[in-house]
Amino acid sequence: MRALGLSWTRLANLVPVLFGITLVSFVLIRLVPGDPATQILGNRYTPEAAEQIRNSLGLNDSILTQYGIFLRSAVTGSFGESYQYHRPVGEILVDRVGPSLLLVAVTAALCTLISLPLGVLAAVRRGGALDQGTRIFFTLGYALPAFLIGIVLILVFGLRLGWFPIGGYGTGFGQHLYHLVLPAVTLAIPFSTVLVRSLRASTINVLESDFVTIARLKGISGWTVLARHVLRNAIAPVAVVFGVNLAFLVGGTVVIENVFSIPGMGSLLVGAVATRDYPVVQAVSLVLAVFVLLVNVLTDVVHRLLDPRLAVAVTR
Amino acid sequence: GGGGSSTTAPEASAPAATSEVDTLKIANGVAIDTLDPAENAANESIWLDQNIYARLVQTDPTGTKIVPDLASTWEQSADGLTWTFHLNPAAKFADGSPVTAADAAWSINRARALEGGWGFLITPVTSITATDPQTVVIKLKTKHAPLLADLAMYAYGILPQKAVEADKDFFSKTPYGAGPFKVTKLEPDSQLVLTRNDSYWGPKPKISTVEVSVVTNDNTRVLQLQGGQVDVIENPPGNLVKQLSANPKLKVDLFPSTRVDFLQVPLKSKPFEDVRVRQAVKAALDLDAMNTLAYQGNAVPANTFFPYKMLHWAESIPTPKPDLDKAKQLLTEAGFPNGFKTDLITVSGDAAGQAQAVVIKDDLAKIGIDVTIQSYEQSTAYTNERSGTNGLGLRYWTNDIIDPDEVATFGADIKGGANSFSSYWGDEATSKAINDARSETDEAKRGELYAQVQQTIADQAPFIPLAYAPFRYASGAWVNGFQVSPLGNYNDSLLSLTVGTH
Amino acid sequence: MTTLVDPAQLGSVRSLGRARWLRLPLPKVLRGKFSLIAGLVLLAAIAVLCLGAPLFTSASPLDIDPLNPLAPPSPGHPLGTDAFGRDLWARVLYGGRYDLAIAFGATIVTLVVGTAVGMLAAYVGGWVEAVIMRVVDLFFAFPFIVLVIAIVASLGPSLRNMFIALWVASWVGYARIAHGQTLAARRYGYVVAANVLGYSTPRVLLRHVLPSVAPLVIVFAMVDAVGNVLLGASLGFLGIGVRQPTPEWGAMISEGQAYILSNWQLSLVPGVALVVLGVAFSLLGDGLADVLRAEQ
Amino acid sequence: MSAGAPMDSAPLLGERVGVPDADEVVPAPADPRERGDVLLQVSDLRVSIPTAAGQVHAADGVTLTLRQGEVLGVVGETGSGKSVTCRALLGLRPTPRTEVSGTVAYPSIGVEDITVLPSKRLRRLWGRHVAMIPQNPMTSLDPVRRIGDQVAEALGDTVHGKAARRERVIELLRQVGLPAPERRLDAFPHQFSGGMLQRTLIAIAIAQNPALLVADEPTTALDVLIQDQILGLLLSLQRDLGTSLVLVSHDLSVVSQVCDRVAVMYAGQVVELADTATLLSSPRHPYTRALIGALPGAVARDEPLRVIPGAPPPLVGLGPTCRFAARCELHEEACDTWATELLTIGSAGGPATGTASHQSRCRRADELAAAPPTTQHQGEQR
Amino acid sequence: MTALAQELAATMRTPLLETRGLSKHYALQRSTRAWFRREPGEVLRAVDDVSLSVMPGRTLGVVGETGSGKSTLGRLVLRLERPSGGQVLLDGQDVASGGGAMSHRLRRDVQVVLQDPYTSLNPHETVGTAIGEVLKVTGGVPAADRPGRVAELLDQVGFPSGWADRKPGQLSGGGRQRVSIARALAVGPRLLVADEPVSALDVSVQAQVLNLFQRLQSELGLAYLFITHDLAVLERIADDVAVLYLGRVVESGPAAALFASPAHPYTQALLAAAPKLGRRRSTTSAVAGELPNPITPPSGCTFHPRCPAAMAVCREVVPLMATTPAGQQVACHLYPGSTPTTTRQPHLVNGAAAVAHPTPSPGGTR
Ligand SMILES: Nc1ncnc2c1ncn2[C@@H]1O[C@H](COP(=O)(O)OP(=O)(O)OP(=O)(O)O)[C@@H](O)[C@H]1O
Ligand SMILES: Nc1ncnc2c1ncn2[C@@H]1O[C@H](COP(=O)(O)OP(=O)(O)OP(=O)(O)O)[C@@H](O)[C@H]1O
Ligand SMILES: [Mg+2]
Ligand SMILES: [Mg+2]
Ligand code: NI
Repeated sequence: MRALGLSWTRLANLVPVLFGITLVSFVLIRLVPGDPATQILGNRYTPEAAEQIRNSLGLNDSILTQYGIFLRSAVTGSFGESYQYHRPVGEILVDRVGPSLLLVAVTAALCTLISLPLGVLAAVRRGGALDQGTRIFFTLGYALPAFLIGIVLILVFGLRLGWFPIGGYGTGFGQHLYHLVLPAVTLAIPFSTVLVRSLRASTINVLESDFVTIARLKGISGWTVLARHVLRNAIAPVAVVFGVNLAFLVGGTVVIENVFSIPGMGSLLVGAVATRDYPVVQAVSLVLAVFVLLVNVLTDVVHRLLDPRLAVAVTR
Repeated sequence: GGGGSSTTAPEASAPAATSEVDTLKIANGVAIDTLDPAENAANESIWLDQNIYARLVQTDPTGTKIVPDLASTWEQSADGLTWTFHLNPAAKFADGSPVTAADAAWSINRARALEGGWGFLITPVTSITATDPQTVVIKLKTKHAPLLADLAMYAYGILPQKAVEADKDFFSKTPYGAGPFKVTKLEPDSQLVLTRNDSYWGPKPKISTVEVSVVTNDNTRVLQLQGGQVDVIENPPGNLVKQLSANPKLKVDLFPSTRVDFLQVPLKSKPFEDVRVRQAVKAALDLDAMNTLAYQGNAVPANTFFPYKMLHWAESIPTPKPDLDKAKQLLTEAGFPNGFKTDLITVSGDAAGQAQAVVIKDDLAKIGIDVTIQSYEQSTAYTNERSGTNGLGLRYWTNDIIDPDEVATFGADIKGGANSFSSYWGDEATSKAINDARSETDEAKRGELYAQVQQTIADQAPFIPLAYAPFRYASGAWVNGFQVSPLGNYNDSLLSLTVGTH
Repeated sequence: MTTLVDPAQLGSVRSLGRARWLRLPLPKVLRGKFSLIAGLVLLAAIAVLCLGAPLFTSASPLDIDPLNPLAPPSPGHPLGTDAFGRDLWARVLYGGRYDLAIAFGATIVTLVVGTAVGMLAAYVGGWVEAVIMRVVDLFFAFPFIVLVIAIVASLGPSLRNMFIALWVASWVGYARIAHGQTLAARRYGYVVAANVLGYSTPRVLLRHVLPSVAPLVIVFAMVDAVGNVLLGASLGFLGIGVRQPTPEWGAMISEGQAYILSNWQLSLVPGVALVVLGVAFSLLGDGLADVLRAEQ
Repeated sequence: MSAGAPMDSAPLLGERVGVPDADEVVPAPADPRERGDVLLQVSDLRVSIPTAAGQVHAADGVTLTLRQGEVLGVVGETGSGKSVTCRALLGLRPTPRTEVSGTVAYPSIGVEDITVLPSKRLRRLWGRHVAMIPQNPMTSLDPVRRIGDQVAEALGDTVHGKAARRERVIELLRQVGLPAPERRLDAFPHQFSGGMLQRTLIAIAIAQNPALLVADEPTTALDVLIQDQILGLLLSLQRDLGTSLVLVSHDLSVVSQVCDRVAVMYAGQVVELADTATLLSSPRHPYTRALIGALPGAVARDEPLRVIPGAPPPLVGLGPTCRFAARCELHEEACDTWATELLTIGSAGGPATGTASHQSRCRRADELAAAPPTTQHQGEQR
Repeated sequence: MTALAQELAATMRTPLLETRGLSKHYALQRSTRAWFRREPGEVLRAVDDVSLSVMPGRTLGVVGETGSGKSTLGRLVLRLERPSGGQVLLDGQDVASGGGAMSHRLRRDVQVVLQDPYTSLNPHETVGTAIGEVLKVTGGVPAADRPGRVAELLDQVGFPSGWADRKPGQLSGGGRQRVSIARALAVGPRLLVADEPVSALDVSVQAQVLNLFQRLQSELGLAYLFITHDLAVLERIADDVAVLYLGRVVESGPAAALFASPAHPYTQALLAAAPKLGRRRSTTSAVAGELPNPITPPSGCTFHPRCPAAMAVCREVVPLMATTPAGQQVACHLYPGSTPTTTRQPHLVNGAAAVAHPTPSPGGTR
């Protein structure tokens, strides 16, 4: 724990953030007009039936009471039953967490594969063909809406070439991975633009730093300098960029999950807000928040592992 | 009793060609909400229910009459208040145990007792009891014409009481009933696998497995079909119908439905409380253009608020044609020679509705009414529309039973609970006519009553029916015999359907 | 999506103008500013086309023609018509107005608010800073944009609600940059001196701190503007962009998306427009970064 | 001070310098070194850096000679080109597109001009024959690697075997006065103070016992007590190892304490070069004279310090005439037309030949000998 | 010292500025475990029990190594920082308890000049605007008179007033420092806190600025709290000197006496280590060892681990201020009065033979 530079303080700091997130999402969703009863009743809506449902769901209690009930159930790990799916929310979450998690993981892996060589080489051969090519590709990539990229990828690699499945999630881990290749590429393109840019910038920074000059003056080869001294120093700040942008990556999955019909958390959340499925909204908010926070802690750990200066609080 | 008994057992089907491929893959656009028939709300899930659970009686594939299911015969008492159903002794649940009257009574009572459930349809029922293992008796306090239609509903699917009571997660694991298929895999958000029920007492399906996947994006579904990844998809985008039909490997089927699109009118607000204004709006609308742009001409312009070709649908009522002069004149009479401004509430993401809205905006502009299109997601949209004060709105209705009682009560009976589709329009005569029709067992007399109701709504225009939209399915040419009933069910066709290689 | 950039990295954003083979025979003063010029020219071109739309088309972007939907390009409709028979060229031109409005409107508000909040937090310090920065963390830690998208969907898609979503989503980026820059500026001699001279807090913040906060924030805003337009497009894709029949590009792309298999130009044309706008802002951002860096 | 200026001569990877990779003539090691042999010969070195404002001539006609075992000081104000010049001695240039002309030769190791060597050959010189001690010890070690590894890396292939290398690293660290070196090998740079870091960097520089050490303001970032320690260390190492040392500083006092000879730089040029005592006692360039006079201890407290009016010129577009003219107390009209040259004092008019004892760029250098500084500088006595 | 300053010093017995036992302790973040165990948090004593005074028209020089607390002391005096203990007195009045009027007076009487000439001016304002702004905000000068007054102030610091419309980017380091001084003078202060005002400047420019400081003092009767790490500068400009080590004053007194015969071994080391023009140095150094970690300073006399004259008592007992015969205040056990119990037999621990000597005697006329 301490070796990883984690402290209880760091973890304890997450609690108010989690609390804040649940509170804000709780209040926000209840401020919005619309009514779960409407959704549940559909065609069968009558004012009396709606009132009866609201009563039975506890929606006529004060918002504070409702929040209290939610908190109590969240602590015990039960999130109630979905209005829409008539299933325990926990169960729904279990189904939905996997695809999102895997999608983000595959995307992150892809991003690393794309950004690491591109960013570093673009910086080393600054102004070279690779640098320019990367720039142009990513300037365009950044300005394209992800869903359009997704559709084009499906058309080309799914339908025309038949290399990858056209949407869906498949059965079994291998199939899941196979199904997630195209969506992950779609997400990775805009996300990599950021990583490549910052990796390139940080590599240039490192290349220009004094210690690289000193290392080179030891008479060791350029590749050695790159591998031993440049890489790790260049990656460390990018780990932070990665963490900072993670929430936006998760946001991006909503659209991609839709395009590729992946049963993930993002689409569940949007759907749940639309149907005023409060228990689902609450639970998804909480789980997403925990997820993002954990990954942030993880990027922190990685940053600390990469950068010994952060391992211990330095006071000088 | 009159008309109450139908005697034939299901016809034994000829030993037709077996299916080359024994799996059918269907892609639906909507996730499964639950497979508990009493709680289902999503149509796609309801249509799946029908394959899993048998009911006492069922609707025939044409959607026009009731035929036996678990109950092979039934009779009603002379006063029409006691109904006795005799179960088919061969009926077994998928686990091999027999279907008993106790199971049936318990299942129907369970569904009827559920809050927010379907009990309201059969409020005249006072008790449902199993008098012996093969006999179910239903007692009514008043005569109730739609009773059989109600019992044919998915909600009254018969469940294995012991299994359901023993496992509170019964419906989220691998639920089964006495239908031709049982669930062997359920991932509500992505996949459902139905496997042939070998204990099924009726004719066996030719395919052994149905894989239903959830693919929410319309384009992705079409692409999956084009890529041969699935065999049948629901709701291909309307604009692709022509293109898909041109592909010899694919086909597009349009099945008549009970869907009625209508324009909600806010009667509680200023200009629309005047019937002349409503008539003017109605006269200005070009239903044909709407059909062209929203449904590529595949729908039928609506003449009444009853679903197309439903029992007692008043075919004779003329479909409104645009008459701008009349519309302007009506507006002038009502005191709005220069029109007025109003909102039109639509559901975002509903492509057909958005298209209809664009046409309505255009049509009404011609008589000086300036429409602003507002779109909300469904829950907000309906909440806004329901107050009757927030501008025009686009909504639709689908029937759950083949009897017109449901739509009549919701749409035209101010006392029916739904405020006449939330228009807050009502008149005594119409309410009475609907009530009478419910307990009237003479279908001819009911027909007259319903014709009167439909005419009144057409004249009063508390809302304006726009289109009868069909169910759209696309499938590979290798699929033979996929059929959908007007209520949306395809369970009958799965019994005989075959899948070829492709 | 909207803030896919680490503020801290912006200082090192390099310019496309560095490309040797892209170097134009420009006057010496402009040579290092290729990006800036290219970005400005591109943006100006878009602005002229969109704001002066009536000059470039006589068709109306809204008039439907039920008899002529999905028409191929013709002299009357240079890019053909959409599903309602509306002229695609006219819709792209007029639609750009909304995207420019989003790019500027959404961005300027968050720029001002986010910067003000960030500066205040850093300058006031204490629990005010703690609370504000926790809230900023909150927004960074949680995909609020998802929730906001969903909620805006409920409130009804409209330009106004879209703005709300964008505002909620992207003020934090500015707050973070401004906070960091202000913390740094607080240590600058002239800010310390301003305190010793007894200047009022607003004066110190506006006259002395702001100028050193502004450059990075403005460069970030260029990136953010692209992000905002893209987010707008995504909202459109989810069916909650601006409402029909408004020809906003994102909404057009998502409308056209349904026709991607039959009439791909319906998405492609606004898509290309969006990319061009994005590239213009990217260039502008790069150029500004270069120029501002050179100035320092 | 120009902190963190990129000092990248050859590309890190690949050979993009337009020089063919000359056949590998690996020069014989310089040892045994003969004191007094010419180690380094710099002739008319010009470094010009392209910038937005134009070509910056950071070094402009620098001619120098350094003998084996000699300590040469380079002093000058900020921006006078000290760092650029000194790094050029190692074959480094501030930016890849910097133009370098003139030659930097190491006759004893067979290098005719280090500024045109391909990067592969440069690497063979670095560490083995020439090494650098940087100005800012805090940023000059890789923050993510352990001290021991970084020192070991500098050993090249002089020592083989893990244990032997470790021993050598400890020995080196002990040599530079790092207390308890065996316990510090696993430390990270941030756990070291500035003085300890500078000692480590010195250990890195002397790891392969190079013939030339270039120390670019090695103590500027340090406190006076630590500066004192580091200067003492440098001096003792230089004596023990017989290394030549180029010591750059903006502080004349520091240079005068340590160096045998001093070169005074002004606006990219060496304006005066002499052995230390001569330079301090009879400076032959008005700039040197003014520099000495401006030291805080130069005059009595109640007397104002002698100041040099104005500021150094920017290094862009300067002509051949005297660059100090505008600030010079001896300036006369003739100075504006006379193209300066580094002249040997005494042999009036003749261009300097590197090894001459006292050289100056002033037209009136000889007059200066006659006219002693207006006020005796006081600091010398303290 | 000028006649005017001497007169002022003679007539005014109350110091213009005085600190009494001034301390600033920065609390460092405590780990959660420490917090739970109610362990006291670590404290960094940046400034510890510092008592000093600046007489009107005179210069107090403060010298010390990096991290010795010089800047913190300056910030405390300027009330940019709240002291953890002790008082700052202006004309004998406690600044903290004086309320709004007092802090207003402080802002008028005490101004600042900072080290880094590149950040001490707002790069976006012209020189004229910057100084005009002071005149406008601190009041007193009508708008019409401002340009004239700005020119006057610039003139006073020897800055070409024709350059008033230049921005700091166009100025050299020395020029900027002149403008910083003019800006401080604009409110008419009596004391300037100058934190390393010449450290970043080249000798030639440094000389110009030092001359300016001295001229202004004689012309305006200004007092300086002059912070530097450069003894040569201090020797030139200071009337009195305080030497800081790890936040504490180890020696203080009149500059002449202190430079002539430094009493504290630390001061002696500083003087010995300062490079001197023309003196060839040896390979030995004044003291060994590094500055200790300020969070865990050595016990007793904090200098004892590096002190060539350290004795056993130094490790245990914090020395008190004692007065030397030459008139300095010194906190060192070598001097009677510093050790609370006087009977102890001093014996050496760090191996040096005797009290570190010889003190280099400053030459030249002074
Ligand atoms: N990478 C670079 N790009 C542009 N100009 C540079 C670069 N490096 C140095 N210069 C310029 O070259 C000139 C000489 O710089 P150099 O660093 O050699 O001065 P210096 O004498 O070492 O000064 P200092 O005492 O500040 O270290 C300066 O005018 C500087 O601005
Ligand atoms: N805000 C702060 N929080 C914690 N510690 C601080 C803070 N400011 C200063 N310190 C610490 O206080 C000590 C004194 O710092 P100060 O800046 O006063 O030293 P200084 O003598 O001015 O040094 P320098 O010569 O480097 O300017 C240092 O150890 C420093 O790390
Ligand atoms: Mg330098
Ligand atoms: Mg300081
Ligand atoms: Ni880092």
